[in-house]
Amino acid sequence: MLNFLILLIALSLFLVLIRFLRGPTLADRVVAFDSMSIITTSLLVVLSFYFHKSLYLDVAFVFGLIGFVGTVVFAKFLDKEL
Amino acid sequence: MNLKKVLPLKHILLSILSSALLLSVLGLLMQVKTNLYKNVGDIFLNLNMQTATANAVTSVVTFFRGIDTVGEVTVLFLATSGIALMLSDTQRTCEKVVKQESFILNVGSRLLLSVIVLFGVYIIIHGHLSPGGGFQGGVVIATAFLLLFLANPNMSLSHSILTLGESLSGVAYVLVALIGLFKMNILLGNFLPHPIGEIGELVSGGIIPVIYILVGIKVGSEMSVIVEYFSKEDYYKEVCDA
Amino acid sequence: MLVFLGYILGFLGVALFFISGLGLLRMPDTLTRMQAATKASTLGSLLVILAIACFEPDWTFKLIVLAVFILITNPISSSLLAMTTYKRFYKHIYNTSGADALKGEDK
Amino acid sequence: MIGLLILFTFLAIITVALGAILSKDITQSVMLFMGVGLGSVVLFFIFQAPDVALTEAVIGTGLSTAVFLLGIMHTSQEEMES
Repeated sequence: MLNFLILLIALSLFLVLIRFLRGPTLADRVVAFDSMSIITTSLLVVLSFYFHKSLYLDVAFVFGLIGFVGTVVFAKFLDKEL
Repeated sequence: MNLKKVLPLKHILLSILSSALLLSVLGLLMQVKTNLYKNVGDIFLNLNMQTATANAVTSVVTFFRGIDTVGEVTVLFLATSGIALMLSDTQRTCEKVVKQESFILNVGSRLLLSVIVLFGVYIIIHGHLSPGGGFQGGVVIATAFLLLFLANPNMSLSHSILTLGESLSGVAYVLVALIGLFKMNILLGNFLPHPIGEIGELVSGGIIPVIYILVGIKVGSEMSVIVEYFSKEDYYKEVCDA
Repeated sequence: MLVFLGYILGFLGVALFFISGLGLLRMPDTLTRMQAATKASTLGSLLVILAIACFEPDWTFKLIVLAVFILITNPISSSLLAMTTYKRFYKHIYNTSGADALKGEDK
Repeated sequence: MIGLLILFTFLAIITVALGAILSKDITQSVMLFMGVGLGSVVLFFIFQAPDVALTEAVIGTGLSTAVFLLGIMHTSQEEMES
């Protein structure tokens, strides 16, 4: 059952990845990356439950706190390039 | 037909030498595969009882490869001084103009700054128990300052405090290594009492938390200086042009 | 019982992830794609984290802190990105309601 | 089931890295490089190396992107002037 959950998360990551690869403009790719980082955070949480180690949650913490800095930098870059 | 004209002596010697080198390297690789390949990890894991941390990776990084950290810190210091040399020659005499910034980013960065710094400190002081350590925690703290600079660019860090912390932590790291050398006859020897640690005990592992705290201070201050130089120059140039 | 609730919440969250991926793939415009992607995936990640908290009640404190982090950080990046995309593409948006709250903004 | 996830992540990393190499625009290449970092975080995590995953998450998606983009901003200004 848990395997099925992980596989479904990977399937939705695949859908986002297609947009990330195809996205015609930079803004599309940034949106796709933002969505991908959120989905990856929950994938890491599920995987750390799969391995039964609570220490592994630190990586998910880092993604939750730091993952949006890249998006913010890209947003500032798009703003400046205008 | 002279062989010497077709193939000069130099080329023959070079080819013989290179093939001998190749063969010896191949032989070494075969030897490694048969003799050493299975044993290195086992040796380190058995020695882990001596170093007494809950985390075997940490003991490998801080003890058996502890001397590498000095080199890494030196590389980081050279990179910082190079960036400072390249980017710091803008005139800072122009008057400061407060730029219009996004309200949400401003409030959010102020809210998140303390949380991210706290999380970096958590990563640093739990380095001997959990994944993470000085380098990662220092970079997390620098990321918090990057967020602050993105929110309001006319903010500035106090360089004297950063330089003081960086140099003091570097000196203290070398001192800790030398005390280990004099007391235990090993560089970075664990001279503090270190009973065998378990996950969840914060005060354990002897000098490993001390080393990680020192490395964290050094990496955090250096990375903050790098981030500040990178995000500052653009702002000053724009203001001077206008 | 708690495990059963956890599976329900987890599959609900994964369904939201799937919806967000589908919307990101099928929507015609950048702003509509953002609309589909960010909200659904934020709620989905919260539901999945809640599901793991149901599976393993010892981790509840850590997971709640993680959920709060996601709730704080995610709207910041999304709103900044939406603002920038609007400034860039607002001429091409088909506007029927006539309302434009960001019209007076500079740049 | 985890093997399937590993295979998917491998293929995703290779595809995104090819996209990063072949892309014409340099900022889009930076974006795709961030995708490579995200995929490798998942891969390191599945192979139970959370130390490496944490380092990659902090540096690959946060700081290196900022340094790349700020560097691109500075250099493109100088190219326009000359």
